[in-house]
Amino acid sequence: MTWTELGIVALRVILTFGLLLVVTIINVWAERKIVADMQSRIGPSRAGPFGVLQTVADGLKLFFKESITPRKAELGLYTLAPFLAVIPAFLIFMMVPWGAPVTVGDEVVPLQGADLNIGLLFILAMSSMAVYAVVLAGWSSGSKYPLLGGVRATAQAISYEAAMGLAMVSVVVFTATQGDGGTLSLSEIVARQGGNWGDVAPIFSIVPRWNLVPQLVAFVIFLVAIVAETNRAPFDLVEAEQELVGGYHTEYSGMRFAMFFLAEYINIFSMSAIAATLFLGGWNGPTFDGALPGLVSAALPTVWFLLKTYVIVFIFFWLRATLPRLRYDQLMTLGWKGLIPAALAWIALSAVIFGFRQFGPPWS
Amino acid sequence: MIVEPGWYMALAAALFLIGAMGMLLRRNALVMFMCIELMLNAVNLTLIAAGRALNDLNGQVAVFFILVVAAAEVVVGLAIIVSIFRLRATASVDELSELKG
Amino acid sequence: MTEERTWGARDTLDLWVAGTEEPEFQPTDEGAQEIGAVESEARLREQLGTAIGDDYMFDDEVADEERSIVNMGPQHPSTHGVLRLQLELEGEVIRRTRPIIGYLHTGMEKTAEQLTFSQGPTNVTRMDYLAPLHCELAYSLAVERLLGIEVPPRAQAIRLLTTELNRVSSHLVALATNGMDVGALSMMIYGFRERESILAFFEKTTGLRMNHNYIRPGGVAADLPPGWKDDVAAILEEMPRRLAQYDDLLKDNPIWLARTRGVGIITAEEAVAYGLTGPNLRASGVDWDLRKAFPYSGIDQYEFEVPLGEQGDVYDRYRVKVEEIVESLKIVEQVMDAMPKGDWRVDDQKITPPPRRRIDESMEALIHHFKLFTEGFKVPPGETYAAVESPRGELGCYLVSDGEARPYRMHTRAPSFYNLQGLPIAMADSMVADTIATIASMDPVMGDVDR
Amino acid sequence: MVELALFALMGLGALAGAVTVVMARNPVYSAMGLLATLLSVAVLYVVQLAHLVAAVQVIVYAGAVLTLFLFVIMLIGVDQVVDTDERLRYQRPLVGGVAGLIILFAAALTMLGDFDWVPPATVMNPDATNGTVEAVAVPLFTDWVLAFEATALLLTVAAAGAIALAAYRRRRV
Amino acid sequence: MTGIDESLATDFEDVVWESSHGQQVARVPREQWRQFAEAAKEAGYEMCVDVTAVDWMRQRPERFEIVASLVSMSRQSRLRMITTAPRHAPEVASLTPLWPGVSFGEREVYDMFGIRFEGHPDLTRILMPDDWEGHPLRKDFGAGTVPVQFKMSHQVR
Amino acid sequence: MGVVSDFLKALKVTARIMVGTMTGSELVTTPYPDEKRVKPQRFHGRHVLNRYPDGMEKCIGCELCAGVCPADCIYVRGKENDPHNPISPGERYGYVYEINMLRCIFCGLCVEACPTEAITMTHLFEFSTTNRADAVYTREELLMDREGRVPHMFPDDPLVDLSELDTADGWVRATAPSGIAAYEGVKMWQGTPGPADWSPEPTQEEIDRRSEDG
Repeated sequence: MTWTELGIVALRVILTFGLLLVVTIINVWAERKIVADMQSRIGPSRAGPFGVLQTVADGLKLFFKESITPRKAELGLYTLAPFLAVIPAFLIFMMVPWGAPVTVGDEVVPLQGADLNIGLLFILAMSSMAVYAVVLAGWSSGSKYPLLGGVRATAQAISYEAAMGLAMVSVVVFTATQGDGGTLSLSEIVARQGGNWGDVAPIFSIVPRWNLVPQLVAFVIFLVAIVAETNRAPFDLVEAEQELVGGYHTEYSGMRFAMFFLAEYINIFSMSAIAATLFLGGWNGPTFDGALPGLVSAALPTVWFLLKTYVIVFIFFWLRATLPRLRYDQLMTLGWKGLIPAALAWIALSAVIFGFRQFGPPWS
Repeated sequence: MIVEPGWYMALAAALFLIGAMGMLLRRNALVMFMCIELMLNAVNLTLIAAGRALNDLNGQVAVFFILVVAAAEVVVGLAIIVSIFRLRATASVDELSELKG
Repeated sequence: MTEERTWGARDTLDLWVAGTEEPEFQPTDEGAQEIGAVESEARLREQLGTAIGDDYMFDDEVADEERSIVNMGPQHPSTHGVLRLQLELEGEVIRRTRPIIGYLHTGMEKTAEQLTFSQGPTNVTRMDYLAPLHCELAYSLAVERLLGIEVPPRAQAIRLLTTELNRVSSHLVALATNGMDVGALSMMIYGFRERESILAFFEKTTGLRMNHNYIRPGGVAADLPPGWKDDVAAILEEMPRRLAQYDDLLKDNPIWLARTRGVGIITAEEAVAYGLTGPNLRASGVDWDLRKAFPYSGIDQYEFEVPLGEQGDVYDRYRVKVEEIVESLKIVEQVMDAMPKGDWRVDDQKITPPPRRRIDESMEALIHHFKLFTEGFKVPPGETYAAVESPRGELGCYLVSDGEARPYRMHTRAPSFYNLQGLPIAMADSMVADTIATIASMDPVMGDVDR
Repeated sequence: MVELALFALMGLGALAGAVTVVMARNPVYSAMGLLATLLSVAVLYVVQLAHLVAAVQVIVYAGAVLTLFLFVIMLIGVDQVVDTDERLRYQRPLVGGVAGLIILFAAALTMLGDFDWVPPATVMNPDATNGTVEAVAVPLFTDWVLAFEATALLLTVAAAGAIALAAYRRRRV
Repeated sequence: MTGIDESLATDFEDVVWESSHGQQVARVPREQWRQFAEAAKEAGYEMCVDVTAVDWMRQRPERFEIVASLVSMSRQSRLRMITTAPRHAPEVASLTPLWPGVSFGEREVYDMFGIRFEGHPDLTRILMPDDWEGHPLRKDFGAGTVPVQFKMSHQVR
Repeated sequence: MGVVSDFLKALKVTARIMVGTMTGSELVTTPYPDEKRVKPQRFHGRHVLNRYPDGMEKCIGCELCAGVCPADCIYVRGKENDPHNPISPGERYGYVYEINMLRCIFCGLCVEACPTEAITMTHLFEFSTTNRADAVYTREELLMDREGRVPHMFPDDPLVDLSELDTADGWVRATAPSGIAAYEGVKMWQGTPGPADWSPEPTQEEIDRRSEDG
């Protein structure tokens, strides 16, 4: 590994990290603004133009506030939990290709934190790590309501991660039919979604070749699962303000609370980015090479990626502003009796269909 | 410097030893369960290391099976612990020595 | 006080206590109330009650090992104020609930004995802070009944107009908080948004958004402001559109239905036995509305329906409130169209202050003015009970006068206070998360409960 | 070099975690120790190119199994229970003695004897194909398909059994 | 007097019937308090909406009056029943066996007046703290005053 | 599919309101300190002591306001006027006049009670102080100056909008029962504090017309 390569790797990681931070700051503001708009309010308007800097102001405030430690807290895990929340959140996004590979000199730099051949599995692994933060925070606070939140989190995370993984599997099954062999690498999955569906029927040539089209059911399952996985309304039982006062982060304040908050919004963005990558074709989109200046064309894939991601992020906000919260048993019922069977059935169905298309009927 | 497979074996042995000691020393059923997981992990590590050294993927396949069986075992075991706890409000195996419901 | 003080450098003057003297020492009734350190068990029992319980854990020794006790409130975000509930849980299921109240007790019944009848509305309006006009109305009706006077038709119409609008605003808060407690954040803001238009009208009419001191013995404090018809018409026009939005948002929403249907059921028999009134009673299917049964302020002149629920669950209570908003708006529309002309206070010099200009002209008027505002008007001895249908149920005022200018005893039959007894029944054997939905749907106002 | 550093670091982490599992008085800390061990071992798998197994280790073991442990610990509230009383009085010294003997034996075997733990392979597969999903999947679904189906059945039965156990409520006398 | 009340009037001869500003009031002897309530419930007063009390100090021979408001939904009528309790150890029969909903009302009366209700399942303080001494709505319980702060009041007389 | 359409119905509500808010038609809140809402005429704000158009104080120190106050928050002491240099037209004037704003419940009874309309309520409502002493308003803070402006306790407070006082109105109209023929068209109240003319009390016909016009 030469120094150049090392530099490129470092640059990729730093770029991804920076993008995530900027986007998260905007996300917090955007949620407040969008939810405010949905509620006939103005929302943040005083820090910076349109209140864009509200997140920064809040972050600074939280940074300078005292971090209160409850007397009954288990100090070690209590301190550790916020970090456990943030680290997996960052690592998940490292897997997401957020732009077309850029050629600098003779080096091809993929705009992605890391391109693992088990990318999807890594995402699943990290999102299953994220639950520890919630559980440990709830347990170590030494108080009843956070503990209830923590207990709820364990069950919720296990159930909905299964659904999320199964929805991913059907995408992988489908992707395997789109190229040479199966793959778990996100960059490869994105690459296979370029072009359009013109080869199925000429009339479909205007429809981009996104996995969304053949995998609509998986997309819906995945969407529901990621909303639950990020503990967002209507699945925010873990921090249900009305029941559990704030759930696992009730006893947290100051910077530690800010880290939980940050992790939640990073997770929203990463999960939306993964959904956009798996189903909406990632950074694929017209770049108008030649028609536009080279730099603009090079930046356009990132713009497409962000646009697609924000559509899904908006759905997160929209749901939060609209829907009531599910009850714990209803959440479990939906997960185990609704989503997981549906996902399994869909995998079976799509596996059979694509098997037919790929290998022909078994009797031939 | 390449790490010899023996080093992995030694590490696995140490893990297994610790797990076995914990199994014998602790009385909390949950912790004993975790010690079993430790020992299984030690075995897994030897399998992977041996498979790597012998260039045989079957080692990884075996680990895969062990993982699944361990998961099944944990599911049943924890269910048993929960139902015992409901009756006796203790997780100490000493208290559960009688086979009375 | 002659020297001029500059604004920038003001001295800090000594604060002094004035206007009130040390309360006179009142010997208690034959020492019956004092309690010493060494007292017999019987005396302690008399003083403290039959069950001398620890305030924090009333029943530490729970019979069942699997039960645990969770203390919810008084500082819980969704117990609607300072309500405290002791929940006896079996896993996630509530087996027993004990509401513990009194955290907002301000002794308003005692205060009422210190205030004159004309000052009284300032006191009672602070009880049910979501429906202050109903409290004022009940008090005023009781005083008027003791006085034996009838208020002018315009005053009656104004009272109905404002109280029915108040019912709408109160129900809107109930819907909003019910929505929020189940997690529908926007419902919270929507409900308060529509309430705001009504409060703006109240502010225009009474000068205050709540705690109005507007309905008084003998009429109302002031005529409706110029342009009131436009405001009321605007409210009447806007509300149906907004109610349709609520219906779209919640009525058929599967999550909302799952959270509210079959949750917190109170049957009709239980509701009657436990003295529940208002929407909580009607949600159980009992057709009982004081506006129909014992009409007050001429409400029997107007057409309206009494909406009923079916099984008395959270959903029914929510629906009944929505329907009642519609019915109240119907009444408001009729009152607005048929608003009679004339005086808005009873033309009785002994009760109503004289016209302002007359103070300068007539010595008699000046004396009346002074007497009314210093010692108030005297009410003949007697006792009476006047009840109105507040947004939460039967709001009664039991008033005893001994012929002085202050009530001898004023008791308020607070609907929330009695409705709260339905909470343990509604919550028995339900999930923890349903607690919130149930409390919100019972719509207790802690100011009304504790008074 | 990188491999050695990782081995040292992760090996120490695994050992520390394992010791925590055994020594911690609080089961939650035991679980955290187990988590440390699992993650360290997962990294060691990656070092040995067993990517799929590493991922599955994290997803299944750390993500599901250990979460289940935590769930049970919190659910039945044993996190405050400390096992101090000892019925078999000689057990602890005995265990220590035996463990010491084993360590001595192993050390002696390694130091004195010329014992080859694992004979190195003569031909190595290229790294690129070793341990990837396809590479593991092919034997799994061909040579071992029967065992695979059997474990699937086992898992189903275990899940059903667990549900039956949890749902079973003894009628109270 | 409505029809349902007539049967009550004949059964209970000691009950004094009054009309207070057009409202039915039955002054019931303390011994018959429970029986009268039972008869009233039988007669159609399904609901007891309120229980309260009045402290008459020395103005009346029996110091306390206990007031219960009954409502008949079927007949759309109200009945107020009033009984008295003596100065020392005031106690009347509880109405909770008939209407569980008066539990809070009786607890409030107990809390505020110190009147005990025989047969109430949980007669504890409800609004005041458990360790509060005295019963605030009794007339001999002084109304506390909060001193109001002013600046100049000490400079003039 | 009924479930999906039910969800969509709910989502449509929020989406429509979002569009409405962005275009301004549904927006109901205002950025408060920058933009103050117009308060109705009868708004119960902080009190002010008025003067006659010739600069004399209206308060005669009769203590009716203190007597009627249900919260006991007014403290008044009257004093004999110096005959050569009278402060109020009557015999006495309000020598000490203090209102403890922490106690005040803004019921408006003092305004109704005042026989000379000396005390009225304005539209000022920003009272926050950092200590309890500042919440006790004395005669200096209450008494308007000869130009008709009300002194504010914190004139350097950037949030204070003194121009609000121009629209200040009293609650006093409340006590005057119109509709009595003898008082129609008589000027009852001046509408704004300061040396201005009283506007006449509306006639019943005018009130009816206004209420019918809406």
